Amino acid sequence: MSGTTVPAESNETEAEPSVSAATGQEEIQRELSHEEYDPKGTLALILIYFAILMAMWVFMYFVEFLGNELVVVG
Amino acid sequence: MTLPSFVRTRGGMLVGLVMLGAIGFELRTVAGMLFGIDLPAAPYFIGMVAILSIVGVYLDVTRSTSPDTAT
Amino acid sequence: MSTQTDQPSFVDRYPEEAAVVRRSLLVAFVMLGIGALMGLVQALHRTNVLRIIDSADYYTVLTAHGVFLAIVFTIFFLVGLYQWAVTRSLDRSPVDIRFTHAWATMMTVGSLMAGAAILLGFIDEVPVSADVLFTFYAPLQAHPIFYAGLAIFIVGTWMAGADWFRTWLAWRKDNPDERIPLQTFMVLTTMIMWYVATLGVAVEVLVFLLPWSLGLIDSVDPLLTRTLFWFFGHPVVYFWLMPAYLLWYTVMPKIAGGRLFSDPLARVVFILFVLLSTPVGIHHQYVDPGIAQGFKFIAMTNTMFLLLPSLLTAFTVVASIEHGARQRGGTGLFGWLTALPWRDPAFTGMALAGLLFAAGGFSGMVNAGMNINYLVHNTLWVPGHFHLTVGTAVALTFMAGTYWLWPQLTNREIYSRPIALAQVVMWFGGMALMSNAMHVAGLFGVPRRTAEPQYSFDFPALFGTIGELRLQIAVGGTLLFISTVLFLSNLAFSLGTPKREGFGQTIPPALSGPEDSPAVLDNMKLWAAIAVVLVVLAYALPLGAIISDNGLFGVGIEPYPMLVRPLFDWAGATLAGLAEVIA
Amino acid sequence: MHIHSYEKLWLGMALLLIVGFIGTITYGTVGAGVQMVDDSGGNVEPGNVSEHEEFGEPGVEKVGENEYDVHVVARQFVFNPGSEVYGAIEVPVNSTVNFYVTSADVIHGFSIAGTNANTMVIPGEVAEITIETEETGEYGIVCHEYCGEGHHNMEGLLRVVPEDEYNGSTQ
Repeated sequence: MSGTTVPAESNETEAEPSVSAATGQEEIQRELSHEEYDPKGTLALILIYFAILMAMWVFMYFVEFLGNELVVVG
Repeated sequence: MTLPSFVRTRGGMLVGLVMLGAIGFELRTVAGMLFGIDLPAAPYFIGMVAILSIVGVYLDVTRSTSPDTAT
Repeated sequence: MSTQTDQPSFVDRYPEEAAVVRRSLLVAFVMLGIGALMGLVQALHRTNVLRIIDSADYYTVLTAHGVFLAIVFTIFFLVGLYQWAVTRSLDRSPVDIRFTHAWATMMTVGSLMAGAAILLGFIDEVPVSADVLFTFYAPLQAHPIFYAGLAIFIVGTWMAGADWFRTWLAWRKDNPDERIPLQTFMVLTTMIMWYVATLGVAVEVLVFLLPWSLGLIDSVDPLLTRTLFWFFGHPVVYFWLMPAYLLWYTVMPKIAGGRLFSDPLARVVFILFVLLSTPVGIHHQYVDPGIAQGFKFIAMTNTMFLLLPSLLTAFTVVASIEHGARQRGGTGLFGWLTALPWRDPAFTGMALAGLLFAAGGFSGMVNAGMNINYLVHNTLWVPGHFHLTVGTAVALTFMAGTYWLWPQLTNREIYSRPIALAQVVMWFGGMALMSNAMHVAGLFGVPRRTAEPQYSFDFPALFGTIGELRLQIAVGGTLLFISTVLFLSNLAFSLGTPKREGFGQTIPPALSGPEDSPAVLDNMKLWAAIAVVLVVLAYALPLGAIISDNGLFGVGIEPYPMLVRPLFDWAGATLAGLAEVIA
Repeated sequence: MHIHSYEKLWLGMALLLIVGFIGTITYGTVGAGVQMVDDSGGNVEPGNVSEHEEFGEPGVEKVGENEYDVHVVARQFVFNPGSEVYGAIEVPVNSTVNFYVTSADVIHGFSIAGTNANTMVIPGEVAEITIETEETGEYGIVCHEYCGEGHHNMEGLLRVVPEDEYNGSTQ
């Protein structure tokens, strides 16, 4: 990523805590490579978001807008 | 008693409760806009805050691990 | 487990650059404080809760709120963050640090000039004002120092971009075969977009408004200047957003304990912003007379495709966080969410900002829909939308990012982490309340940009009451103000915490690195050229049509208010007198 | 460039969403017949509004069977007609009403509160917007663009009255 030219940056620094984290924050327990990791949770969340978007759009467009008073025709 | 892991700390609890509060608040808007159910504001919000407070106190008392005093 | 790391911090490695970053952030935060105070005054005034100003002064307050927060706060934070990002990711100093100081100074001078013009509007005895709001639509007229300040500020940002391009070119000479580091890539693409976008406002201010305010030209065309404003006025929102995206893509995965899911897609997203941010400005003018429907339709399709980079970002960033959560032991379809570091204000702030951005994304989709714009145009829905986007996705991410960045810039710890956490959560709660009420009130037809809520007729409320929505806005606005005060005081106290070592932070490489993407993504010239072509396609005909209808300067448009003419006439007369004497 | 299959799926869905939005809006234009305010109103010189053929004497005018033209001049901080000093705009129900709105000074807005009738009013341009009245009632009109320090006083009233009560004049 962005820091590949900085020699100090490598995978082994991953256990380094965030400077804004709470003391006593749990640390990384395992390492997941790209091959081992499928973002299932992300997919689930984003499908929910997609469903909300579709429902809200249909409601806003067809009920709130086209169903509103004083039909504008031009 | 087993508790979900997000109530291990007060900080996490605060974030969770405020998120629930926001969702509860939005639900009234959804009921009003989408379903035409006009829930009276004052009882609804007072009730919501009361329930969240009770949940918060309960979770705090029964918090299982990590007793450090974060927010 | 302490938060000590064995890395040198940014300020250890680049003390001079860290000073520039700190200074930029401090200017940003001073403006944040003033702007937030104005926001509170407004929220309480228009909801009739507390009125300490005249309604006529409301618009001075509103102008200050808009300009200080949307222009000065955001852009000063951006230049600070980008200076950090370029220096850090290229691991090298600017070619000439004096040039870096020069643009920072220019931007500050420009801001002070524009800010002074706005604030002097409160003092009736001084004939200087700029009650023109953030959009400064002609023929509303501000004092020339407002326009001049704006121009100087923008030239400062151009110089900042030039500085970063120079640093990159110098780095390129030493590293001819390397891929551009991701953060630098983001900085460069943002600035290409900015150069294209600011052409509109530069022409508007330098060719039309500034000469007009000085009395050099009599008239300007309101539709033309307004169209030039929106040429710049939409891409500027991506100028606010892209630094927030930089933090989401590069910093948030790290503090979540994970790695960026895909570096190539991050690059694609930023290129899409370069290409599509500018040829969409006419979507702010869907209900403007004088622009044909076909042009509006083209702007609409471009705008809809501009959703793509943000939708892709939603996936990539959430997947990167999920990666962190699973590395931290999270399991289950949704259970991993509880394994995230919610007590870290930097993480929680950015995550909550992202959550509200998802909501703001929806109201933005409605704004983008051409004909549905009749429903919401210039209603309170619109400020509801942009308080979720720039007011939260951007501002809250900046504040959260500061909690992570500040220790690395000063070697001092943040004064109180719990207060910081409470602050970001309070912002989220306050904004959820305020923006929801604004959206709903907008659907009931309540207009934006007005001091008085009591028109002589009633707005039809479909549920609840208008009064209750007003109360929600007032409470939300107050929470936001308190949150800002907590942020600023926490930071002020952080200036006094003891210095120590061990604040260095590294950013782990992406799971799928740049080597997975085609090298053409890094071809800045190519993307800049395509962006220009798209802008020409979108704007040549509408601008041509406006000019052929009205001429370049419109006909018989009188400025309002006419504040500076007498001053200028006096100066002109003096000069003419001098010329005669000399002759 | 390899992209995770989930992300490819999401990319497809995102494109579908975008195309769906564009499709809906096209339907609104072509199917439901909602046209945008455009350049059809023509131009007028703001300084000469009072000498203009139509805007010189703004008001409601019957132009056909169930069709009315309403010319409105917006200026700081009134609508003529519409604001209290000039009287409310009155049109009969079940009619087609063409609004022609222009400004004599700065940029204003013209929005019939709580409805879809909503346009910018730009000096030099005539905003033409056509509505169909389907229900009787009173609607507030607001200027929704900041137009000077009295902006919040700029409002008007539209009355949609039953056909038999309509007397053909602005009151």
